[in-house]
Amino acid sequence: MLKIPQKTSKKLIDKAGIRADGRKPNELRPTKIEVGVIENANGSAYIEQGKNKILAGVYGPKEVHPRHLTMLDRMLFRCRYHMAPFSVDERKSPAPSRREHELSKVITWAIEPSIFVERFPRTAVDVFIEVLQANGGTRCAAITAASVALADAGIPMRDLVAACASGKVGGHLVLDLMDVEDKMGEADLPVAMMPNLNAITLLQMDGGLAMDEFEQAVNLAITGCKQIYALQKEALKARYVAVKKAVEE
Amino acid sequence: MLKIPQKTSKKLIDKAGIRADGRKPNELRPTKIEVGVIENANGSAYIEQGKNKILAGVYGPKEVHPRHLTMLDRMLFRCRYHMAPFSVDERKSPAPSRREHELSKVITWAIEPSIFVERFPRTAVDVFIEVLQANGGTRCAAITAASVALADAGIPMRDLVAACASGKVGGHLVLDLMDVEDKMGEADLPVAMMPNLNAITLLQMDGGLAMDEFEQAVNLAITGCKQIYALQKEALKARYVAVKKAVEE
Amino acid sequence: MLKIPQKTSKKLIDKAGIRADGRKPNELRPTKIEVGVIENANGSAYIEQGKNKILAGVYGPKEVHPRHLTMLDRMLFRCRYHMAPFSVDERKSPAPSRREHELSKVITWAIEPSIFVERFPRTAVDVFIEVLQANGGTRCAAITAASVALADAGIPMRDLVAACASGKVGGHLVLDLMDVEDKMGEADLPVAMMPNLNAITLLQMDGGLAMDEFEQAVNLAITGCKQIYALQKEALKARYVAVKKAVEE
Amino acid sequence: MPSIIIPIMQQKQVAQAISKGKRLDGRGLTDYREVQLETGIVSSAEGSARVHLGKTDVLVGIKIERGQPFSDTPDKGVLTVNAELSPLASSMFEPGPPGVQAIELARVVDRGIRESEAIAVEKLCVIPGKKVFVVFIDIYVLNYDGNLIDASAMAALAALLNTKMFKYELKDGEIEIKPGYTKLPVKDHPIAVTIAKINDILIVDPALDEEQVMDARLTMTLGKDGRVCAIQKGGSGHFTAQQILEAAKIVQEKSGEIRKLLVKD
Amino acid sequence: MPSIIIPIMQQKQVAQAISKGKRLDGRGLTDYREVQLETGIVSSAEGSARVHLGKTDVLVGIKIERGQPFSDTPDKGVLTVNAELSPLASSMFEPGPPGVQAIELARVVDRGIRESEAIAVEKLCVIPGKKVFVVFIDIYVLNYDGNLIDASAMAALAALLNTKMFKYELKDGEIEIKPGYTKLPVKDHPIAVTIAKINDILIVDPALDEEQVMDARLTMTLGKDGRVCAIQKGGSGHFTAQQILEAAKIVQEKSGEIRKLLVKD
Amino acid sequence: MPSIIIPIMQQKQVAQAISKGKRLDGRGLTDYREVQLETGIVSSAEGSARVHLGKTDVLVGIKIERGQPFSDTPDKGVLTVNAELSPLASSMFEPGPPGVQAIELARVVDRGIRESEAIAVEKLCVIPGKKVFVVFIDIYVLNYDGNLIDASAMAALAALLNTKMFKYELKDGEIEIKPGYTKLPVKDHPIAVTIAKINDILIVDPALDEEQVMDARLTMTLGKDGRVCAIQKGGSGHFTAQQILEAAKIVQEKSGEIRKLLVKD
Repeated sequence: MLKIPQKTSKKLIDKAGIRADGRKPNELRPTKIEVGVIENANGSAYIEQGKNKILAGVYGPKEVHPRHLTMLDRMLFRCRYHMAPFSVDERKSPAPSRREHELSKVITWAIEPSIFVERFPRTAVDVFIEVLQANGGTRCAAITAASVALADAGIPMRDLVAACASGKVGGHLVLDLMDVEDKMGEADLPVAMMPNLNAITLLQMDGGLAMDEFEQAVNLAITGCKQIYALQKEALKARYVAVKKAVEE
Repeated sequence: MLKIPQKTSKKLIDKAGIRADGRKPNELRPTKIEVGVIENANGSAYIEQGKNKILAGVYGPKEVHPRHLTMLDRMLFRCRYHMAPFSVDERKSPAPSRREHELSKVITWAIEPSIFVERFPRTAVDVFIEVLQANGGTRCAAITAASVALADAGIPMRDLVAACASGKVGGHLVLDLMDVEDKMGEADLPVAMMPNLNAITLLQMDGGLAMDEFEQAVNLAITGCKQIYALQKEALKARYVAVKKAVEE
Repeated sequence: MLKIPQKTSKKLIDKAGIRADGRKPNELRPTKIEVGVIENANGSAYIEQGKNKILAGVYGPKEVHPRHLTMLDRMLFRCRYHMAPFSVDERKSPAPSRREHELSKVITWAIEPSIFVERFPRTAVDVFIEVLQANGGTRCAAITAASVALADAGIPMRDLVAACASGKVGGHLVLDLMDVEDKMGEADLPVAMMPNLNAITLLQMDGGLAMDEFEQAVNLAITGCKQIYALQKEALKARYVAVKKAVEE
Repeated sequence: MPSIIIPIMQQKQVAQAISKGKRLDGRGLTDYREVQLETGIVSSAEGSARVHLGKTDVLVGIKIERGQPFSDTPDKGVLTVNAELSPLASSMFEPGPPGVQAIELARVVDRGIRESEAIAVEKLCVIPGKKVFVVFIDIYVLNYDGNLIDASAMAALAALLNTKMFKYELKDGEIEIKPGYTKLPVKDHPIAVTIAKINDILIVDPALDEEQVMDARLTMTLGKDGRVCAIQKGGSGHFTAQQILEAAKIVQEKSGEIRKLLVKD
Repeated sequence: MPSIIIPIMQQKQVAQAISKGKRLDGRGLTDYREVQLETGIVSSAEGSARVHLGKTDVLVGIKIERGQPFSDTPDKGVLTVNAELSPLASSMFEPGPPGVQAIELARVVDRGIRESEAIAVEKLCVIPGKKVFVVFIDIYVLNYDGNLIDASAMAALAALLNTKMFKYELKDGEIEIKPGYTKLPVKDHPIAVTIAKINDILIVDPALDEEQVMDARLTMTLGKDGRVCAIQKGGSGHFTAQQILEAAKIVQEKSGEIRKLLVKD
Repeated sequence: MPSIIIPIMQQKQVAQAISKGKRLDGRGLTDYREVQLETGIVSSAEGSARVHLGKTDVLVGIKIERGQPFSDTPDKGVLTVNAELSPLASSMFEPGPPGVQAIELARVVDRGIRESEAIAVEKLCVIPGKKVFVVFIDIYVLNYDGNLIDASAMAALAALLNTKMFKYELKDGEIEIKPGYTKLPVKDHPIAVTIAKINDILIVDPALDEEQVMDARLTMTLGKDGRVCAIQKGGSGHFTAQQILEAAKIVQEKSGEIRKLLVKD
């Protein structure tokens, strides 16, 4: 999308600690999770987090394809993160970039610890993530949606995986960075965790943080994950109620 | 081929209804079909239709490769349409374009109904088509040649598939469009059929035709297919005679 | 590497027959061969020949992968020649070029006659060659190193394969051309052979040589191969001594 | 591609029902499934639309970027259609470069838009031979239950009608973006209607289970004045000449219905 | 690549015949198969030629396009050779990007043309460092019965000799095509001759059944003054130094014969 | 990728030793293996360094070329990191385009250099928006025995510090090379330290046998003032928040040690 070059006179965060979109430093973007949105998938979820719009769909457990990847003692678990060409300002080629390959891998690592992979030997579970609209923090939102989709598919899990970034913007530590904060800010620190198990399963960082800031930022991200976790459970509950109603009618 | 930009003062069709190359509206281009032109192929044919020069070769029935495509109840039938880099004015990359991928598929669909695929379970038949020189209407000429090549290979068929385009040029409905008519004209409507079975197996269209024109154009294309059909049979007969002679000598 | 455009006022060879780097026409570049330089490989060697720096590593005999390439009566023998992106002045894309594909094949052909491939049916031996710094004559140096690496891996061989180019530069026949001689000279003739068997296993040529010059050039290259052969044997001996010492200590 | 095996029993049921003039989901032979349309849902795109055609779910996003014209049309903008069959949408789809199904889908939608001259590409030229705008139409299939062509063509048209273009001016031969938007110049409203043949009977808008037993399909794209702009026959079966004319009549009627759903004026 | 299995019996026959100084098709050891040449057969190409060498059938088309020079040869046109082993030509060939056999074929033909300086590339420069002509030599193999290198090199040379170049003038730094044609400037006539070694005996122009039992092959390309311009040894066998010199003598003789067939003046 | 199967017995030994605070190769839990550094070994590269970390062997070459800036950073040079896992280096690596392991390696090293602003990219701009220098950092893995990230980051930093840039001047908008060299402007010295977790115990610099039994790894890259510039968690396990802070402390200490080895001043 061609844009008028913006004068960055607008501050990312003002003296009162209010961010460009009106949020407080430790405030999440408005977030909505829907469950069971892809008819053909075994499980699926949709998340809107600020201007992010992301779909996740689960296929499996199923036979492994190609077959030589079959593992005799566990499930093959794979996530694929992919961005639609129109999800960003400048059209992205549909072929997966190196960034998308890396994110697919770290997302797989972030979610796999939550799955009882050893209960489904010789099978595969694939999670397909499509970012339809991107505005910063898509890997976290993708993890959040993917974990809910896996629950919707009935895959046995130790806990849900909830994800949220913290970071540093205009000298302040903030939660859940949007795109302009990610790009213009000082640091971005995405975190994923299983809140009930106090298990951090994704941790990345870009930018610059002093050691004490780093510690605070990790803790701030954890509070974000916990809020996201509550939204995940609500969404699953709503789905359960809806299904129950549908069955009873 | 770098060309002097042509002034399109020359009309595609003149007041007397004569086309740029001297043909009448319902006249085919000079067309020549030869059978048995590729030594190694199980069957082959060569067609010159106007300035088109196209080879088709058949390999099979044979084992399916890759093996997982084997079908237990029928033959795997595949056509591959490919253009030589020097077959068009601006050199074409040898890698198959999206157009070539699509044409391979619609040509396969056009010819497959003529084959008794269920008589050859677990086998494959491949038809390889090479366009050596292109001047409009190559998909039709390719189908015409491929069907003859299949007959030459002795593959049992319900009928030959004959193909010919009609279209609209300079306000007139015309048969068998050459390149400049295809590009500068109002519509191009390639048709393939098994004439004896009144079965249309390929129908595509680009351009703009009113409904009544469309009906007339379909009928015109059918007359073209029937003329092509006669040429196909002649070519096969000539080959049969030639082979018979060769055997008797 | 961006360079100041060189004035080629400096002659490739002067009146006294001395080459730009001070060598006589029939003199090899300073050459050093080391054996056993890659810990993980079954055998390995490193060669410095003038400014060439090349590693060769051998993996195998091992199972064939992909499996359908398995040969029931002999070993599958493959060499892969690859240049590091920084090995040449203008950065080379890491994807193998057509030149690298061809060299991989001619190197395989050059070395395979030395291997008792029929003694290892159903197995594969892979030789991986990495050119870290290139300055003309890399295919020959690669063959020299690869053959030593195969000996280090204990693969039974008829003889070592030694390689060296001859050529014509500034009107003189010369041995072991460096890059500038290869590019600015009149001819380059790389040769590989098993000296004890008088068997030439690689012969290529680029440039222009009269027939009598060609005959002299072949003989000159053969003398080069024999000198290289001596260096190969020395290197293997040094390795054997080193291993023996290490074992005895 | 791992295929979905529809049980033989169900295949027979689909075919038998159609022989009796019925369809398993209760539709009449020439009925479309329910069409749901949302537009403007992707703010990173210049235009977007999502169409549910029964359970088939297609999202189209439009991007407009600066580019160069083709050498044979120096004074026209460029139109590019691409289709992704997301593995999200069906166990029949796999990650990877577009296969022939995606290529055909993109090309059929492309021809409908191009041949109907739906976009006034001459208005997308900035400096003839040098600078034009490129319109990217990206078809994204999110759930696959048959008849992707019609659903994608609908979503593409709706997205084009929804597309905003930035204003610009030329300064020293460079495009300079100005505040405000205009509409993308859309001149025609092509509608693709797909007919499938099952047991020699023609039906409209085949669902996946119907596609899997059909002999062949025929897609006709009509412009708003009723002229035929593009045709595609698919599948390893045939049509008689009479069936084609019969199909054309059905398409004439259905294309008008669909156009009313998409184009409000 | 699925290989053609030549029955062991036939392999033995090929080798035994050669040991007795004979070949299964009746040729002498240093005889070429019959060469048939047609030129100018592809009107969409600037030049073309088709060579039948026995049952081996190769078509070469030449295209000339505008392009940029390489940075190390700013004042020279560009030469590009590409080879396609059409799956039409043999059950041994498969569709797909060029494999190593096609790459080697293209590169050996390329070196013969390049090193003999057959094309006066300096005359293909329009604006040094900026605009030159690119000569594309596309080798298209239509039937494969051995010795693709010699057949392709013959067809490439014949096609170059047959190539017409448009006239042009420079206007404001742009190439403007003018009426009429000139010949492509061809300075030399390189001929490639391939020798195979079977049971330590050298033969010329190996057919496919001979290629499949040969130990090694040696291709030498000679310019019209008899100098050696390019050499390629192929195959997993060896030659002695003496065999190489013997081969060179055969090549000297045969290259003259072939040149006479291709170059009329 | 054919995996190396580490015998179960050895896997148990690795884990048991660590549970007792020991490592099979005798190191303490937070000890690096021996680091050997050579620089300036590739004369065709503008800079180069080879690092042996125990048996892990990584060569990094730096190339600097003319290029264009990205449109969002018109006044900055371009940094590109690429990693090749040569099949020479391990039976686990295969020839072919970079897999996800190589991609992750390149991206983690890239982020460490980029986020620490190690290279003064603003000094690599020649004409804003038009001409800049591109720095290619090519990581070449020659022997693989675990912890490629730390070894590669060390070699990359050492190679950058070793990089010479040609002098140039602008003449009529073109870059003209002049005699002599300057140093590449390097502002920071990022050090990556990787911690692995095995049986809930943190260790530094995992060797291959340790990588194969570890639950997860955490790489932190620190700038010379001790700030954290980049983090990457890898592997299908987890860390507690407390373990992460514990790891950060270890990294602080070890990064200083490694920096002293690489940066002399």
